[in-house]
Amino acid sequence: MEIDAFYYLILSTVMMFAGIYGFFTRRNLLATLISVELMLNATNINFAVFNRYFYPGALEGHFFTLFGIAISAAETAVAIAIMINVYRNVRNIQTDDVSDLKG
Amino acid sequence: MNSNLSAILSLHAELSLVLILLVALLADLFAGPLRRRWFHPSVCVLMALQIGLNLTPDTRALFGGMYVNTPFTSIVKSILSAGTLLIFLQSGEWLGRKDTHYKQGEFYVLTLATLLGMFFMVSAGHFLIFYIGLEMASIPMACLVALDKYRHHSAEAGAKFILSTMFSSALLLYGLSFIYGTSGTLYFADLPAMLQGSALQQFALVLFLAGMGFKMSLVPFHLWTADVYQGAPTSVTAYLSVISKGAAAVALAIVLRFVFPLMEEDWTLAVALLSVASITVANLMAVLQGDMKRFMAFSSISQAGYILLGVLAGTAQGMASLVFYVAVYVVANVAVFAVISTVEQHAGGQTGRDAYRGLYRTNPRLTLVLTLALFSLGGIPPFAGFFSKFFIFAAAFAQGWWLVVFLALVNTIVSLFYYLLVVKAMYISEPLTEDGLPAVAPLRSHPGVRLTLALCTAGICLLGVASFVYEGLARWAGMM
Amino acid sequence: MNILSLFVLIPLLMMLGLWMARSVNQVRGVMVAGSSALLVLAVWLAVDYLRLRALIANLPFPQPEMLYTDSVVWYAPLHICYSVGVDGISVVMLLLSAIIVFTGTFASWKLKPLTKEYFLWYTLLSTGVFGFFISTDLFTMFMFYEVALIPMYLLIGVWGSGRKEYAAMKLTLMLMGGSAFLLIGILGIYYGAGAQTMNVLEIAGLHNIPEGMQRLFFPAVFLGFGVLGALFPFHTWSPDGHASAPTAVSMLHAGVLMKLGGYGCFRVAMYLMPEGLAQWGDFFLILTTVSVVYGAFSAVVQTDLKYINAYSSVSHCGLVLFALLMATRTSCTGAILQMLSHGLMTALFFALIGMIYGRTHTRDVRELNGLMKVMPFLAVGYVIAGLANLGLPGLSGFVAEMTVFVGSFEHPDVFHRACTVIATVSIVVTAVYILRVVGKILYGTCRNPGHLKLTDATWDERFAVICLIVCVAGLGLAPWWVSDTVSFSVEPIVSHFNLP
Amino acid sequence: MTDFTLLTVVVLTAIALVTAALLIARLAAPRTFNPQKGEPYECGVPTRGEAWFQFHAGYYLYAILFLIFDIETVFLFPWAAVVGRIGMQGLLSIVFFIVVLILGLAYAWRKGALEWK
Amino acid sequence: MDQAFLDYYSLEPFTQWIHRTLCGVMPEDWAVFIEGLALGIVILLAYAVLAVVLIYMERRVCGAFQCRIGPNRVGGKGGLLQVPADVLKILTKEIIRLRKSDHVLYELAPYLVILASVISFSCLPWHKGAEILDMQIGIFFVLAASSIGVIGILLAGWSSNSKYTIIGAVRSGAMIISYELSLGITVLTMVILSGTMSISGIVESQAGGWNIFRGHVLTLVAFVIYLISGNAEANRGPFDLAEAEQELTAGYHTEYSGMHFGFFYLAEYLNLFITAGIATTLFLGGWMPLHVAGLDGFNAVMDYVPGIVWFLGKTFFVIFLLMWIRWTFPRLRIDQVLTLEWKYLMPLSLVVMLAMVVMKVFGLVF
Repeated sequence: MEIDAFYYLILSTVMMFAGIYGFFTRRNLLATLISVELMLNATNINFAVFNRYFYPGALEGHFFTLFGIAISAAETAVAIAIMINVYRNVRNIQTDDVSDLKG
Repeated sequence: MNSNLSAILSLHAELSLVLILLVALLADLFAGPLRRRWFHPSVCVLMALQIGLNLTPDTRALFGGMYVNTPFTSIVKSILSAGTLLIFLQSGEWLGRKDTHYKQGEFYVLTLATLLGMFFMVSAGHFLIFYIGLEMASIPMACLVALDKYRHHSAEAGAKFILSTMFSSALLLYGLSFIYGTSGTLYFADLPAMLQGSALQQFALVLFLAGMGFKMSLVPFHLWTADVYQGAPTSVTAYLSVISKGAAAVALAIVLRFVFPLMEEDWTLAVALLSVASITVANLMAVLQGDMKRFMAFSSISQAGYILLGVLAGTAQGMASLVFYVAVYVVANVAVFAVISTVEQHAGGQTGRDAYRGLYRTNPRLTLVLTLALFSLGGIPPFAGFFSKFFIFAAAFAQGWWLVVFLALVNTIVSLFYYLLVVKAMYISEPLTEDGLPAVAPLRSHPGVRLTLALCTAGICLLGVASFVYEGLARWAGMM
Repeated sequence: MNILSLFVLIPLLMMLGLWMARSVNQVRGVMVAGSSALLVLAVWLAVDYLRLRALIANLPFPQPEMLYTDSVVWYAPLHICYSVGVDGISVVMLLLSAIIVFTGTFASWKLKPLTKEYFLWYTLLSTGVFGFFISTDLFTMFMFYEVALIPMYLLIGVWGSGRKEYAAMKLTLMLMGGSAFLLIGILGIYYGAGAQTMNVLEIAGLHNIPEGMQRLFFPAVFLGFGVLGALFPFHTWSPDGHASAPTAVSMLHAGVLMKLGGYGCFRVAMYLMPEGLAQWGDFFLILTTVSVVYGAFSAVVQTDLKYINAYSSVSHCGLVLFALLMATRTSCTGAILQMLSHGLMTALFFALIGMIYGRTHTRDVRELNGLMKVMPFLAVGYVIAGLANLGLPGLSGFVAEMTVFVGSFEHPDVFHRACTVIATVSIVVTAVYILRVVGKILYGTCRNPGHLKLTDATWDERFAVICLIVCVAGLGLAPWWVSDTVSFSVEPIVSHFNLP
Repeated sequence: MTDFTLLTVVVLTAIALVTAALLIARLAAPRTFNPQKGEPYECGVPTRGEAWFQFHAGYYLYAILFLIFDIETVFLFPWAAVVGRIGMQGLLSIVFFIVVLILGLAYAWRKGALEWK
Repeated sequence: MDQAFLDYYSLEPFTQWIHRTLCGVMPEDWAVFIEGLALGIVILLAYAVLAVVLIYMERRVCGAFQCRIGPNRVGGKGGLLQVPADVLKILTKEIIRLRKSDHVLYELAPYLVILASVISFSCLPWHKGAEILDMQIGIFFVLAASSIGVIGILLAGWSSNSKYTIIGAVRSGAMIISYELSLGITVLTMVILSGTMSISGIVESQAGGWNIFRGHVLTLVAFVIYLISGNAEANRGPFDLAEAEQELTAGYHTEYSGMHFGFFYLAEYLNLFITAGIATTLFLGGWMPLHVAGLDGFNAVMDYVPGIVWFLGKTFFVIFLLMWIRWTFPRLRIDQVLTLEWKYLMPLSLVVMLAMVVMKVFGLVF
C-alpha cells in the first residue's frame, strides 16, 4: 500500500498556498501565526517526501525536516510570547487594532 | 576523537562567542546587584577580546564541508563582531535606565545569539547550517525587538517582525525543498553542478530570493521594516539595520555566487530588479518620513539596495566591495543611531526630526558626528561612504550593469536630499519649541556612547583613506 | 614629498588650526596665514613652472605634458593612485584659486555668526578645488570635485541670505546630479580603457576606448562637468545659488568652482574621448550657444544685482564651454583665458556687491541710486569690474573674449561659424546690462536718505578689491605669459581632436 | 499487513467505537426538551456571561516552556537509539545540547517563570 | 539465553498461517480486509473488557483502601455485574445538546480522546508477535499518539462554553503538557538503555534481565518519575485537579452527559492501563518472563508461562500501584503540580538521563 509522492506534494502545495493566503488575509495575530505554521509544515512534508521517494539512500531531507520542526517551534514560542505582550499592552489581538505603527 | 576535538576547537570564533554568551547568561542569572555596575564594561571588554583573538584568518572546512571558514569569512565575522561591540558600547546609556537595567543580560545574550547565528550563516557550507544560522539570527532578534515589553510599540514591532520573519523563512524553506528535490543534495560544494536552471529550480531560486529579500528588507519585501525599526528600542534598531542586514547580504552573495553559478543569468536579473526597486522606492518613501527611526529604516532599505549591487556583480571584486560597503555602513549607521539614541534619552523619547532642529546650537559635536555619518551614508567624499559606493558601483559596472549603476547613482541624489534634510534641521532650521530653544539641552553623553561615536568617526574618516582594508578584502575575496 | 601636495596639505593644516582656534582673531590669523601661504605657493609654482618649461623647451626628447608629476598607489585593485601633475592650464587655475581664496578671506572678514565653522567649510571647499586642479587621476579628481561641492550646502544654507534653504538644496542636488553622470562616465572610461589605469595621461596615451563606449560616456562626463559649468539647461542652480550665498562663497563659487566644470570638460571628457566629442560636439555646441546668449539676455531683465551677475556668469561660463567645443588651439586657449578672466572679475563683482549689500541691505537695482557719491571706492571698483566684464581693452575680459571669438571663427565649418556669430551677440548685450546697472546705481542722485549716511569700504575690503583689480588689470595688460603657457599646454590635448 | 494498513484499521476501530456507542445511545436514550437543559451548568443558578474569556497568562508561559523542552525530544530520540554505538562523540555533542537546555531551564527558574502567579 | 524456547509461544507463525489460508481462498485485498475487520473486533473487545475489569478493580481497590466493601449487590456477593449494569445504564441516558456550545468541536472531542487511547492501546506488547502496531519508532509514536488526547480534553473544555469546563481543561492542559516532559525524558532514558525505539525491540532487549534491574538505582528513579508523570498524564489523583469535583463539578467534561461522558470515563481507565502497560514495557520487560541469572531451572519454569500472562500480570501490578497512590494521596493545587514537575521531576529526570548516557557509553549497565 504505497502512496505516490505526487499526492504528498499536492498536499504540501495546498498547505503552502493556503498558508500564504491566510497570512495575508487573516486579521488575527494568532490566525496569522497558524497560517505561517501551515507553510512551515508544508515545507517539512516536502523535505521528507523528497528524501523518502527520490533519494532514499541519504537522510539529508529528514534531518532538514527535524530541524525545521524544531526551529518553527522555537519561532512559535517566541511569537506567542510576544503576542501575549501585545495583548497585555493593547488588550486585543486583532491586527486591525495593532496599528499604532502605521504601515 | 582527537581530530574531532581539534576540528571543533578550530571554530574558535564561534566558540569564543558562545563562551561570552554563557558568561553573560550566568552573570545575569547569578551575579546579583554586582551586575549593574560591571556588566556593561565587562561585556564590552570581552567582546573586544573576542575580536582581537579571532583576527587570524584561516581556511578550514569542517563536518564534511557543512561548515567552511575562509579568510574572507573570518574577516566578515570580525567586522560583524566589531559592529556588535559598537552597538554594545552605545547601548550603555539605554541599558542603564531604571526600566531597562534588569534586562541588560537578556540584551547581551540575545544579541550574541543572533551574532552566532550570523557567523554560521556566513560560514555555511550546507543549506541546513545556512538555515539554522539564519533562524538563529532571526528568532532572538524578535525578542530583542520586543525587549521594551511595556512599551507597546516594541511588542507590536516584535510581533510584526517575528511574523514576517517566519513567513520569509517559510518561503525560503519551500524554495530549498525544491532545490533538494531536484538535486538530491544540499551541500554547497555539490549543488552547482546539479542546478542547471530547470523551471522548478528557477521557482526555488525565486522563493529563496524572496526569503532573503525579507531578511534584508528589500523592496517589495520591505513592508515590515519601518514599523519594526520605529518600534524597536533604538540600539536594537541599530543592530537590526547594520549587523543583521550585512550578514544576510554577505551570506546571500556567497550562496548566489557559489551555489547558483550556472543560473547566473536568472539571479542577476532578479537581483538587479530588486536592487533598483529597493533603492528607488525606499528613497522616495524616505523623503516623506518625519520620524528619524522610520527615516533610517527607509534609508537602510535603500542601502540594502546598494549592497545588492555587490551581489549583482557576483565576482571577487563584488564580494570585496560588498563587505567593504557593509563595514563602512556599519560605522556610519551605528553613529547615526548612537546619536538618535542619545537624543531620544535626553529629549523625552522624541525621535522626530523636529527634535533635531537647532541641535547645532546646543550640541555641536554630536551634530558634527551625525553630519559626517549622514554624509558618509550619502556617499560624500572624503568620508568612507564615498569609497564604498564607488567600489560597489565599479564592481557592478565591471560586469556590464551600466544601467543599474546609473539608476543607483541617480538615486544617490535623492538620498542626499533626505540626508541633507536632517543636516538642514540641525544647522539651519529654527527650533519649533515654544521657547525657541532646541529640544535638546546641552548634554554630556554616556562614556560608552562617546567612545562609540569616536570610533565611528574614526572609521568614517579613515576607512576610505586607509586603502589596506579594501585591498585585504579584495585579496581574500579573490582567494575564495 | 611632491610640492603639489602642499596645495592639499596646507588647507588641511588650516582646518586643523581652525578646529583648535579659540577666538575669532585666531581664526582670522590661521586663515590669513594659510591663504597667504597658498598664494605664495601658487605664485612660486607659476614662476617655477615657467622656468622649468623654458629650461626643457629645447631638449631633444619629446616634451612631457605635465611637470611635477608624481604618483602613489592608493587602491591597487582598482588602479587608483594619488597622482599629481600640472601643466600650464592647471598652474593658471591654481593661481586663480589661490587669489580668490586669499581675497575671499578678506571679503568675509567680519562674517558672523559661527565664524570658525564658516571658515572650516570654506577651507574644505578650497581643499577640494586645489586637489581637483592638481590631480591627474580620475578617481582623486572626482573625489576632490565632490569635496568641493558639499560644503556649498552648508555655506549657503547657514550663512546665506534670501531663499537660502531652497537655493542651497537646489544647488547641491543639481551639482550632485551632475556628479552622478560624471561617476558613470569615469567608470566607463576606466573600464573602456581596459581597466588598467585611472591616470588621465596614461588613458589618453592608450587612446583605446571603443568608439561605442565613447559615444555613450562622453555626454555623461561632459554633462556632469557641464552642470557645474552652467551648461544650458542645467544652469538654473547658478542664479539662485549665487544670489543666496554669502559674499566670499559667491566669489569662490563663481570664480573658481564653475571653472572646475570647464576644466573637467576639457581635461577629461574631450581629452580622453575625442571620438565622443566628434559625435556630440555639435549638440553641445548648440546648448552652449544658447547658454551664452540666453544668459546675457536674462541678465538684462534682472533687477537684483547678484542675479544680474549670476546670469552674466552663466553667459561667460557658457562661453568657456563654447570655446572648448570649438576645439581649435586658439579657441581652447581663449577658453582657459576666459576662465581666468571671468574668475577674477566675477569674484571682484561679487565682492563689491556683497560690500554694497552689507551697507544698503538691498540689492535691488531700482532702490539704489547715486552710490558714487556715498561710497566712491566701491563705485569705482564696480565700474572697473563692469568694464572688464564687457570686454574693455586693457582689462582681462577683452583678451579672453577676443581670443575666444577669433579662435572660434578659425573653425572651418559653417555651422561652427554660424554659432560663433550668434554668440558674439552676447558682447553687445553684456554692454547693455553692465552700463545700465552702472548708470542706474552709481550715477545720478542718491534719493534714499538712509543711504547717504553709509560709509565707504574698510581696510580689509579695500585690500580684497585692490588685489583683484590688480589681477584683472595685470591679465589685461600683460596677457602673453599666460596665453603662451596655456596655449603650449593646450596643444597636446587639441592635437587629439583630429580637426580638419 | 503493512504499518499503514494496521494504523488505518486501528483508527477506524476507534472511530467505529465512538460512532457505534453514540448510535446505540441515540436509539436507546430518551429525548426530552427543556430550555434549562441547554444552559451551561453553574450549580443551578442562571448562567452569567460567556465562558470564552481570556484566561490566565501563566498557562501560556507553561505552554511556551513546554514547546521549547518538548522539541528537544525530536533531537534526542534518534540520538538515544544509537548512543550506545556512537560513543564518546555522541555523548559530548549531546551533553552540550543538554547543558544549553538546562541553562534555559535555569534561566526560566531564576527569572521566576516557574512561579505560579 | 534460550531464545528458541521463547519462540514456542510466538504468535507470528499463527498470524502468518491465517494470512496464507485466507489468501488461498480469496484475493489478497479481501483477505486484508477481513483480517482488518477481525483485528478491529479484537481490539474493541479487549478494550471494552479491560475497561470493565479496570472499573470494577478500581471500585474494589478503592473500597479496600477506604475500609468499605465496594460494589456487592448486583451479580452476587462480589458485585460482579455492577459494572456491566452501569454500562447499560449509561447507554440509555439522554445526551443533552447544549445551546451555546461550539457544536463541531464539542462532538469532536470524544473522538480525539478515544482515538488517542485506542492507538496507544494498540501499541502495547501483549505477547511475542502479538504487537498490533509495531513500528521502528514505536515508543515515540506512542508518545505522539497519546498527546492527541490532551487536544480532546482542551476541546471538550473549550467548546462546552461553561466556566467549570474551561478551567478544568486549561488546568489539565497545563498539567499534561508539563508532565509530558519528564515522561518523555524517562522514556528517553530507557530508550538509551535499550538502544532502540521499537517496542518489540525494547522488550527483546530485556531478555537478559528487566530494565529495572539493569540500570542500578537509575532505572528505579526513572521508574518512580515515570509513575508520577504517567499518573498525571492519565489525569488521575492526586493529579485529578482537572476534574476536581469539589471545586469544578466534573472539570472539563461537566457538560457531557450520557454516553458522551462515558467516553471520557472509558478513556481515563484505558489511559491508566496504557500508562501501566508502557511502564511494564519499559521497565518490567513487557511479556518477558522473570529470569534470574544462574538459576536455569527457575528460568525454564518461568518460560513456560505465556507472555500475555506475564504482561497482564505485571501491568495489573502497576495499575494496582497507581490505584494505591490515587486513593492515598490528597489532591495537589495547580501551583504545587507545576512546581513538582518543573522544579523537581524535570531536572531530576534530566540528570538521570545524563547519568544513563554516561553509563551506557562507558558500558556500566548490565
